[in-house]
Amino acid sequence: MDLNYLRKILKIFDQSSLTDLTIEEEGIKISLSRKAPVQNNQAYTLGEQVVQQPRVSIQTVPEEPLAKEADKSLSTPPTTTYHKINSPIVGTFYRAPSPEAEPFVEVGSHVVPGQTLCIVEAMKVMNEIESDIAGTVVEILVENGKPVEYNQTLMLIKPD
Amino acid sequence: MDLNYLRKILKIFDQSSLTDLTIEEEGIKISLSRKAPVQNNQAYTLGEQVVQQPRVSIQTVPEEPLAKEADKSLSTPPTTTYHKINSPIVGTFYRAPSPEAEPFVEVGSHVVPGQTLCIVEAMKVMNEIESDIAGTVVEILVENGKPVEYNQTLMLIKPD
Amino acid sequence: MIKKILIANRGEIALRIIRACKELGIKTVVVYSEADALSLPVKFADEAVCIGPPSPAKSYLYIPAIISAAQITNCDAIHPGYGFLAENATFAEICEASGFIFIGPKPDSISRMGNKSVAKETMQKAGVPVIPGSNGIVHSLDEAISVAEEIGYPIIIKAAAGGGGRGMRVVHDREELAKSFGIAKAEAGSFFGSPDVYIEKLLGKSRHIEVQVLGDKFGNIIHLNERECSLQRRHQKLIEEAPSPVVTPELRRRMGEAAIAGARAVNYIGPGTIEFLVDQDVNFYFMEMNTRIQVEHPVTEESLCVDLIKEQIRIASGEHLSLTIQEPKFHSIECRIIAEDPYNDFRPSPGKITSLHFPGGHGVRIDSHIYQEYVIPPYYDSLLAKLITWGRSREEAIVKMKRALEEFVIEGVPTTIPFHLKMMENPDFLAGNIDTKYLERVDWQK
Amino acid sequence: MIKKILIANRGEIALRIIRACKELGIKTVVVYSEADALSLPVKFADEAVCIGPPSPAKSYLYIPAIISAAQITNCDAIHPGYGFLAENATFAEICEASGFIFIGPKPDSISRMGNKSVAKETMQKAGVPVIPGSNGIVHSLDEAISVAEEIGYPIIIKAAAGGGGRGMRVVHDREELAKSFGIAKAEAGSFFGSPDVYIEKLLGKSRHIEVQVLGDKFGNIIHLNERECSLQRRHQKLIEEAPSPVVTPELRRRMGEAAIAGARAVNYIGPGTIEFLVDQDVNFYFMEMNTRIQVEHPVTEESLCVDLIKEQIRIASGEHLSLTIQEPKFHSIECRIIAEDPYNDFRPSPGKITSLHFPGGHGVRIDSHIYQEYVIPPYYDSLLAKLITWGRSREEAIVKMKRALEEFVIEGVPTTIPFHLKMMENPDFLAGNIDTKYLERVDWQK
Repeated sequence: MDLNYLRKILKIFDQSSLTDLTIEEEGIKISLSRKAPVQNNQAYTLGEQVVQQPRVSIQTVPEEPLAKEADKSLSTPPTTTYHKINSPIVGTFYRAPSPEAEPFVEVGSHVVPGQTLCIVEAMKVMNEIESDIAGTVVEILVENGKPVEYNQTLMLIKPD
Repeated sequence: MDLNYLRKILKIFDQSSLTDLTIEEEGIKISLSRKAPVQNNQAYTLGEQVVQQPRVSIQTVPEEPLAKEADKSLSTPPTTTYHKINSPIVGTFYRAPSPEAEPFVEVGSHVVPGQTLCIVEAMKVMNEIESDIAGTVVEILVENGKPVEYNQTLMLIKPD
Repeated sequence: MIKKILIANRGEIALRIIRACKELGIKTVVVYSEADALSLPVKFADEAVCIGPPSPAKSYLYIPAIISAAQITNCDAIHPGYGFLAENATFAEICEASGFIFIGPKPDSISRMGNKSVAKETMQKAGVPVIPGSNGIVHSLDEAISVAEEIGYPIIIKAAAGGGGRGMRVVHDREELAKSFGIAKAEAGSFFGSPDVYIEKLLGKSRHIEVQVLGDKFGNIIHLNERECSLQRRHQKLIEEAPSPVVTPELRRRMGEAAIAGARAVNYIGPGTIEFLVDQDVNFYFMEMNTRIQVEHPVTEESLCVDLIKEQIRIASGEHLSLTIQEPKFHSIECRIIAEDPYNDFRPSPGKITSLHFPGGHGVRIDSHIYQEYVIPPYYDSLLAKLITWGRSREEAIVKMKRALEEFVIEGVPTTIPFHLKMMENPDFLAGNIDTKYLERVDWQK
Repeated sequence: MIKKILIANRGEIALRIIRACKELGIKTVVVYSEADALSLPVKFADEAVCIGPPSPAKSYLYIPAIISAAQITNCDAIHPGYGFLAENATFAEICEASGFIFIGPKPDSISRMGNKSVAKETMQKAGVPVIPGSNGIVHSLDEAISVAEEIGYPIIIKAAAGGGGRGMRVVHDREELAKSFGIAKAEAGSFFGSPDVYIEKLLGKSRHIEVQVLGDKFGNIIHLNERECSLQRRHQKLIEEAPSPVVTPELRRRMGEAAIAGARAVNYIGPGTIEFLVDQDVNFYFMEMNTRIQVEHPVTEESLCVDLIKEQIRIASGEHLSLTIQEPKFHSIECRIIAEDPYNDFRPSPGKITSLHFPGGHGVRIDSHIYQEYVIPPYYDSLLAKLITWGRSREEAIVKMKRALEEFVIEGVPTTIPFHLKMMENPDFLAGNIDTKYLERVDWQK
């Protein structure tokens, strides 16, 4: 990856009031996160640690106006609060149990707690990712067969 | 000089509301100066350049409350505005034209513009420092025979 | 040559490996926990993959996540650094089974050196001097007494399954041995799950001197001289140097030959370290072998002007050794700058670095992952920087270290800089009069 | 040995000298203008004396203030660094007359090398090749024509009192010479106060290669090999390396011997540099001698593992040379990181450094006086840092430079880092195909 490019992104992020920013393009994924907007325009502010705001594996998007503001400007849907399904492990994302099979869910599918949503394969182990909520799938964020990181959001579900 | 000591002084200075601080002890002189009080407690703030606030060789202590406040807390006299006599060159400070002679002035002496106040010797040249104001000598800040830096304040004069 | 390496580590060693890879034209992928998302290795690697939460067990020690990360990024090799999984034979095996080159020795070399009594036996068979003691497990008091009389008191009874300074009992005479033997077995049983104990002679004041070895995949093994690591605190090295102030060329040759014999006994590949205890009569005894690159490898690099990590990667790629045995060219010293408060019993002190200035100039090297505003995570070790200097003599390296430490500014957290500054003026250190217990006996602040 | 040195300079070279002094156990006094009150040299020197306002003429060039500062602080020697008063024979004389050791050559050596035509004559007498041309001043057009026919066109008419690339006129044939000669004399008279001109052959594409010499007070003079400095922009060096990629051991020996002969001709003491132009047929010609330490001295240091500033101070203290002539051990490269905008015709850009990260690791050296939050004063030159790398080959030094530049973060002001990064991938640079006009012909951004 072009590091100057990364630096520019970090700079823009730092000068914004965002708390989270994710960019994906051409096989590269950049996720930025911080606790609170910085007060001054320190361009190289790598100081705030994400740990201080641990993201749990499956969580609800917070209701604070700032976070909503940030989400609104960057990702397509949420004007309301969606439930995130995050990957518990780094691996390869599959929407179906086998190449020939039908996907577990599609956008618009209604799901119930315990229902398998997708698979993340790591070291030949197929980890079935189940829903922990009842609702409707509103977005599938990862393409079939693509790599995912730990805690990367895979799907958004609109709770019933 | 013990650099940790210096660091501590810088820190204390940074955390204060002072704009100028001078400490002399055992052959060491430390002068700190800045444009305005810093907002945050950056300990290593060596950033502000004195140049941005050029001190002319002979100047009147500014009337701003902040500067007065600073002066009040550190040097003995000024509750009113005194006129500073600064050294135009680095060298050795002498109060009299020769070791046997009487000092040019004493505290309490009344002086007129053009009157010699002291000598700063540099490279065997005796630079006579003259008053540019009429007034009364209220303090002589340097001991006879001691080294002075460029722009170091030598005397304070209370204008008539 | 290897094309893309996954770095299964963090901190300064991850950055060190990235630098070597860049210079070799190899792509890098660094894995990181959520606590290290804003770290320099993540910033400087070609790719970075988040593998888990801050807890090491769930990230840097979690093998499936690391292997999976290597798979999704199409790496062809995995570098374990030091610590974490570097000396885990199972991990090395899984790497190879999954089709990745493990940049380190063979799993068998790791496991044979990981077990203390197997390691000692292996070395003894290879003709490497070991600390006098029992031949393996001591079963009865009578056997213990006869071993003790043979090697002479004082002795240490050690739990076979113990390690890291735990499970040891010092005995000064026969009477004490009679009292202690049973208790030692009982303790070993309850603490380590096995009542097996063995006996070693207790050495007097002794030094920790280790020999760097390097082997390739064609059976060539050399040594790259010794490192003096006697200045320790609770088994943690604080200052290392190469060469040792007490090792003569003749002793260097003998220790080097012993180290090569030991490495050869386990068909060692890559850089490894054989640690010796050296007593006051300059007898040296095998202590243990570290089957990985070590924190203090830069002092060997600077004393010989070589790059051990690049050499390690070349060897893992199947190249022949490019280095030869040679006397040190320079004297080099490393101070470990750690986020610990030396005035408060070296208490770890994570926090935010509010102000930072690195020293520079001729003969000064910094290996560090910190930056101004960096927040030191509390989950991992607190090494902030390795400050390395070198010169044409030990004296030159020391004065250079002193001036570099004086220039080194870290604010926001206490560090070991004041300790190191004091040591650079300590008459015992200057005279090279240091043993592994020195800091237990002496108050460094005096 | 000298006990206390006054450093009559600022920026990175002042810090460089402080470091050398600390390592030699010598006390330091740095003088500074009001613009440098918050600089690192002021922070790290044992004492600091303010000598004047920001204007160099009233501070760093103001001799009485500097001498007076040395007197009030009881120094016994004065180090001029480079630039400012370093090549001012009068200053060297006043230092000595005032009882201070001037850390540099004798005033006579400085003044003989300072005058261009005297320098050329001196070198020619010493057997050093000089650029073919007239013997001194050319008085008439007839004389000019006969010199030109002898050496061949194109030629340059140079004002004897000119310098630094000014007062020169290129002539391609006899007709042009007839037209230009009178104009050149008139220009010389009006610009430099003297109508004297001399003639030199215009060399084609040529390289700037300089030889480091070093003499002690006992008449011993050695050379420390060459530095390649051809990559320039408007006579400003941007990248230097040692050794030169085009100098063979045989050429090195011949240039070194010529340089020693030249230095011997002026009884040279301390480190100095003889600059040569080397044409495409590898003929070398004396250009000028710099009677001081140079900005680019670190590449010589790292290619030989020596410390020129410490050696300079030892020599000034009356010690014998401790170094010998030897082939380069390593290849070393220096990039000058300057506060100039390479995308805007290298426009100087003072300002505040808002964010800073220095590269580190094996084979990387930084000589710099900047820090995060440092404000670059507009009064002086805009060199921020010298980034130096070295390796076992030129290729290794270059890849190391590339990765170090990638790690180097300076924010707040534009710098030459992007230019250097581009050059490290430039095929001509990689092939060593550079001459002094390269950057005039080629767009570096392509």
